[in-house]
Amino acid sequence: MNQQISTTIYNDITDAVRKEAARILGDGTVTAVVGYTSTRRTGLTQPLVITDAKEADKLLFSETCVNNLAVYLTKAKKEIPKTGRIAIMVKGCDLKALVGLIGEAQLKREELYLIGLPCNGVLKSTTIPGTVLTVETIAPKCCECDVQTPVGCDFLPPCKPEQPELKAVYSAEIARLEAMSPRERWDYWQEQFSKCIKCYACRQVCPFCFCEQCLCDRNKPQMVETTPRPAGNFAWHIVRAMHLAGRCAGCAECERVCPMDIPLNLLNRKMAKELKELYDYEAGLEVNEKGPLASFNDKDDQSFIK
Amino acid sequence: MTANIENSFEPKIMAFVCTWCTYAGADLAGTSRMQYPANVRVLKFPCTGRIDPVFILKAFQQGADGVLISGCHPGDCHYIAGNFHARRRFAVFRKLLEFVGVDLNRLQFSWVSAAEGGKWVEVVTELTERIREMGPMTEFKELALTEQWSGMLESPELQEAYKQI
Amino acid sequence: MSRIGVFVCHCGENISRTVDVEQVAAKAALIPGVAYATDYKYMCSDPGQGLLKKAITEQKLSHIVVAACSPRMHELTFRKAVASAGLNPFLCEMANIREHCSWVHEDRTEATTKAIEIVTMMVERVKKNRTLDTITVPVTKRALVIGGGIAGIQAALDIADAGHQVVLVEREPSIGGHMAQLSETFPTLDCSQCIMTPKMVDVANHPNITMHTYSEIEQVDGYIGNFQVTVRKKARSVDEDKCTGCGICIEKCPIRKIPNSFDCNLGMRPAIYVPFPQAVPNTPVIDRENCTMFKTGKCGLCQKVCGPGAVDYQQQDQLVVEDVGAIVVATGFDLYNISEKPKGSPIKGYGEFGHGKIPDVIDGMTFERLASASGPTGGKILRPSDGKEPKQVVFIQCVGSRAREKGISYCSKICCMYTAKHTMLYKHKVHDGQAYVFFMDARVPGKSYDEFWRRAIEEEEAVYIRGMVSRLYQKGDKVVVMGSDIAVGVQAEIEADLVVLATAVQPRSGADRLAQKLGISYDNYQFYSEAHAKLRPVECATAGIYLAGACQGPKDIPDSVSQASAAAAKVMTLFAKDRLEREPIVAKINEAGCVGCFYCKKVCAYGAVEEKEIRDRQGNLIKIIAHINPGICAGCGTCQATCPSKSVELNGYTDEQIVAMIEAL
Amino acid sequence: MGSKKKMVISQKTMELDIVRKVEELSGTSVRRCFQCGKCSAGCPMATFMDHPPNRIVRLLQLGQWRRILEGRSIWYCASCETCSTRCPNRVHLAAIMDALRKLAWDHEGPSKESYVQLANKLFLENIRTYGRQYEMRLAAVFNLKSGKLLKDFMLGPKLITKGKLKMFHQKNKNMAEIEKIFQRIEEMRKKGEAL
Amino acid sequence: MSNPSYAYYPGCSLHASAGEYDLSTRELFAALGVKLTEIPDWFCCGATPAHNVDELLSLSLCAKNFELAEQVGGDVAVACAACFSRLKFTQHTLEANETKRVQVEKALDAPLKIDRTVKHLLEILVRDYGLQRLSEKVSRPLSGLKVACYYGCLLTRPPDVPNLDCVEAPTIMEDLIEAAGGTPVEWTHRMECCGANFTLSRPGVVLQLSNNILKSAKDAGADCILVACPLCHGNLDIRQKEIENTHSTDYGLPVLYVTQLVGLACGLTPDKLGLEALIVNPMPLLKKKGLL
Repeated sequence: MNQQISTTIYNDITDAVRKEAARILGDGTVTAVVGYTSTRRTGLTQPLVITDAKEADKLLFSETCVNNLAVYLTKAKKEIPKTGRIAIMVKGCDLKALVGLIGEAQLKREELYLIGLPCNGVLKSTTIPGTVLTVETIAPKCCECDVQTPVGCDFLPPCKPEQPELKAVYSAEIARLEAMSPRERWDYWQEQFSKCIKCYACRQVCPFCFCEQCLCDRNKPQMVETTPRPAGNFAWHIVRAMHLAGRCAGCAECERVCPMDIPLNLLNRKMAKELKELYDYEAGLEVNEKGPLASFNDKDDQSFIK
Repeated sequence: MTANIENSFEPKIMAFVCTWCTYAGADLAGTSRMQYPANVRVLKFPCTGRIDPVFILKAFQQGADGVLISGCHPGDCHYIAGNFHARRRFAVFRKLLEFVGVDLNRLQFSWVSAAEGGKWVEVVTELTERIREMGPMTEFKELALTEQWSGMLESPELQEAYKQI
Repeated sequence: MSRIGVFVCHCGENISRTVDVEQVAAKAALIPGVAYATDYKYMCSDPGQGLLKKAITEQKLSHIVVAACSPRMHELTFRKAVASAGLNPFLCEMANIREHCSWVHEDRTEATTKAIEIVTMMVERVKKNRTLDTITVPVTKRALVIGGGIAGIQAALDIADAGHQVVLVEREPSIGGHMAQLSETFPTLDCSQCIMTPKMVDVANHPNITMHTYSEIEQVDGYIGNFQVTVRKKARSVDEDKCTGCGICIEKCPIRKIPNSFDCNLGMRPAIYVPFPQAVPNTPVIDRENCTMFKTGKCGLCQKVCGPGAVDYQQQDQLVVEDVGAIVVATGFDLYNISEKPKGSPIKGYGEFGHGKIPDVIDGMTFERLASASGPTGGKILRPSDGKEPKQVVFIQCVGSRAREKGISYCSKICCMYTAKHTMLYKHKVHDGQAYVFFMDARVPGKSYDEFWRRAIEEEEAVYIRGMVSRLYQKGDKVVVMGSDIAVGVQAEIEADLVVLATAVQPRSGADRLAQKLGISYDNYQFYSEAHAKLRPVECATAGIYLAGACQGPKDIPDSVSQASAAAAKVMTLFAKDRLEREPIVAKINEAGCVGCFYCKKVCAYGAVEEKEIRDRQGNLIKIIAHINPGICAGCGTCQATCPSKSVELNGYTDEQIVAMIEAL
Repeated sequence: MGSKKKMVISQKTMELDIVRKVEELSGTSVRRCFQCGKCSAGCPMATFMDHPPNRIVRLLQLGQWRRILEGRSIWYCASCETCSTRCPNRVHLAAIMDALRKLAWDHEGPSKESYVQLANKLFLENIRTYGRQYEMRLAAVFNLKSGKLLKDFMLGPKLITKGKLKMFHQKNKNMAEIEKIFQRIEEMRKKGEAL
Repeated sequence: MSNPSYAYYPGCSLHASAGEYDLSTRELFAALGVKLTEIPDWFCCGATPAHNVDELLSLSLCAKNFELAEQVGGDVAVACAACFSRLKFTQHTLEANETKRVQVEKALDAPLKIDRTVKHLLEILVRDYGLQRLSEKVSRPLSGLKVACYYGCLLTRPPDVPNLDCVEAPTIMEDLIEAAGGTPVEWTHRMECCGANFTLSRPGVVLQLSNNILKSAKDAGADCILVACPLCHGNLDIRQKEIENTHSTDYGLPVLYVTQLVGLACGLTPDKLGLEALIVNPMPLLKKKGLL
């Protein structure tokens, strides 16, 4: 039942990453490396930016490396040197975000040095130290992961990731909701959204929420009510899902950081599913000149239009 | 217009239309003196491409019982491709609304050209009748009324904090 | 705080009949921000506008809402009035309580309530209106005329004579269009070519006219005053500059048995040809489908015999970009093709006429070629099957036209007259012959038209039979016509030698494709739509594009010519100005908000979005953001709807204005 | 021949309610017709009719249905549907003819064509009792009732020898069904649920 | 490839005056290996008389037959042009017209089951079975046999009902004959009405109309007429002698059913095709053409 998932490769990866980081910082290929390091509270990890080859040994990779570091290249740039090429440790899911950002002119590929991380999956939650990676504790996004080995990186440790059979949590949940009556779905989401306290952690952590001023903060006109009332919450989450449609590649950070445990990624996955069905589009696979909602085909489905 | 008693329910319908085709089509319906229910309020846009999904949301929140979005037929867009972009945008947005439990029967899309006064009348009448059948759009109205935040107090920290208030 | 003025129009009785205008005004007065509200019988009338101006000055009004007809009707009128009273025209909005209210609802209370709500919406909107300054753009005083038929030629000549440059684009190898195919023209029976060919020559010789024949419109960019039109010059395989038009290549071409479409396939032409002797330009074209050289790579005779060495098998299509300020569309018509069996619905098409399989059943244009002195028979009426002179000729009107079951419910307008003409031409050429006409009713309005039709009957002894034909079938060398005479109330059968069908007038094939390139609208039959059926019959809704001739609806020659001249006049009016005022309904970027994701650029169909670098004082690049060129922006607003941070605003349709209206519900 | 007395036209004399009924039954609008006469031109039976097909529609447009029923045209319509097929306005004239015949049938109107009516009646009666057509019986009874005892007597015997007219038939198993259908329809008509 | 099987609706005439049509149909399809299962206890479709005076009845009868057809699998195969036209029309009308649907459901006192595809034998032979495969089956090509293909009126009508070929210029019969090695003739009365409706009530009319048809066929130099409808056959064959007498001419044009002629081409023997049942004896012609 509670089957354990092997994390042995993570040690090899850690070694490989440290060597590579030391090399590229040493020979000046890059000016900084964005990666993970261990926290004081043992067993957990946090993001880290190093600019000196000596610090390379601080880097590591483990099942607790949940963060999507892409944000450190966009709005959380501060710690990062303005000039020069930046190296970044990316899991397959994070890479998809980067690909998207490049497509949206937020990053330039040539200014990045991608250190790929073969991955067996990360933890659902890192609140309790020492949690072991099992089919139970693994993050739901990893259950439907199709990029355990990121492709197109500048460096990739030669490790072969392997996963046991995992049940597709999101697909199942989406199917369950789709089977409901509109009113049932409505009630379900009302209950979820009503929890929202508008802390905007989801927005903060999302690599695609890079706007300098979010339309949901505007008051002339006020498109979305800002107070944490159900009406406002509903609007916020709809707008958010719509803005991420065709862009979100499912790093599920929003869901992870949500203090109220609102299944935010569910909305994103649903949108992704629809875009796949409607326009056979999948986010993050390749750098796209235009996303699905910035392009069209005169043969597009219009069965819903009278 | 009042939406108080069920039997005398008169739906409020908002129509977001493009100025070149559908607005002109609606004008034609007027000049041809065709008749249709008085429930629809027309908002003129330069092009369906200008119509932001948020407006639909806004309309529902402002108490619309139905929303109609209508523009030029594919290929006839006065701005070359605005309606093509709109088509995708709304194809996706309606799926989202459906997923969060909005009954799509309240949301109608159509192509009505400047020559199709008759079609405009048909679309509006049909939608009005349908929504009259369905009754008022209660969901958003309920939302607007619910005030208190029903956050759960399960985690010990929160419990603690709450006691101290 | 704004001081809004609301002016409710009765429009005579058009509005006040169903809408209680006094009440609307009264209610409007109560809306916060409204300083003055009144109603008047005709707001658009001179006194009405006077009232408006007076109120603006006396009441110190800051914004105006005129509740009257559709903005598409009078927005301009009122904005002008407002401007003349010293207010920015874009602070004036119209509430459409006629087309969208009084005309479409009967119940007075319902209509009134709705009118009030519409007014409220517009008041809330106008509060958010900002003053805008009209954009002025330069006008390229050069016109494009699409189509080299009589309409196109007339328009081109008029504009050129006014001293402006004209580019004339024609799909066929020669200009002239259908009129060049006609024999004689009603109601005067003067020879078509005699009046047409001189005009064609004038075009060729006119210093201000550039001709692109055998060419098609590839792409249209820009806007009124500043169009960039890409023209595809199809490869003629003959160099127009070198060719002297001696015609030796045509003589020598060994392939001679290709049906000549100009002669409705009655005559034959070689593989290198000019469609007809008086063609302009008189430069041959190689029909690559049928040329041995292109099929097998052997022959090359024409090249050998061509003195100036004009024949060029390697010639490619070339794309020419023309900058013009105005476009006249004159693409003309085609005739309904009864030999086609339309796909889909089994009832369409003319199976009962054998889908045109019977050789001696021809259409009107074919008869014109038979009757034309320069035609394949040298003007003798000889029937296609055996070349005999037909003694009994049956003409059938309304074939395709006025038959919604055939997909065409309109009247083709010219058939009654040209059929009458045909009976005369026939009588003049075959004195002992008899012409019969099956018709429903004669639609012959127009100067000395009815007289013409009567003459066909009374003097030229054509027998008109009121009633339609059910079926045609071959019987020996005759075509049996199963008709009826509804006046007598019995069936009428005629064994004819030749049957001529007055087939319907349809827009030129591909009319829809061209319309989509031009961004103009067309009706269900693909006839191009004018901006206003009565008051703007030659303009398109799209500024800077005008209509001439049958592309807008069935027309005879006089009508086409007059509309062509009208269109030309419109173009000259436009060219009378050096700069053109454009509505400032364009998008602009909020530079603070823009993060340079360039979604706006991705969705802009006009390429109006450019990249702009933002640098700090030291000149270090901070960010690259979007910038919109107001000259190019057409104002569709797709960028704004797409922009994630809403850092684009479309003037006149800002989120504030729209949300204000929604919230007014 | 149809009556030649002049038409006095007024809202009263134009009995449009009946015309609407015809339109409902036939599912086609007579107002679409603009009298091009194509129907009459192609009608194989026109020569037998007093009112040519196009005039039938014209008379309906004027609400003069009695003139039609007085005439014999509708009983000469062969239901070949040539008119409907070629009508430029999709006036389904064949269906209108059906409707008119039904009208006459209900009204037991002054029909010049008792023969056709009789034949039809028998035909349906036949279905009601046997579920299928048995030409022999049909013919025999028809001749009996129409008093044309000798009609087709040439054919009869020949056909029998050729086995074309069977004298006896196995009855349809579920005849009850058919009977019920007839009854239910009569019921509906009584209740006015159907025309 | 295996052939689909069909629910066979012969129609009244095939069980009486047109027995040979029934026989030849069964034999031919057996020979082609196409299974026909007769709909048990089918009713008369009401034919022209019913819709002539009582459309509701006509619709109900046809609807009832659809219901009965449910007991047998496959598309509904119809032999008689009149039945074919009625069944198609019923389907079309009841799908389009709500009120009529309700009325008919009342009359049947059962929900409608009318979604079965209705096909005329011609369609089955030409489309489903296919001309290619058919021509392969031809062992005795109808070489030199000039055939006037007679469609009559009902085969492709009413116009607004999707039917088996172009309303005005069908070619399906000609195609079939060519596949069987015969030569279709161009003639003028392919689609004129024979007056079937009046066989009983006004033979005078029938004699006139049918005479035109026979004459036109003769003028076109046809050896025989091909029909796909028992009613047409009734008039052209059974009444031919009578027509000749009244118009004092002599046509002697054998009138054969589609299935008979095709059957012949496929090598079936006259007795299996009920040729002897024809009034105008085809044997001399067939012998002359070496088809026996």
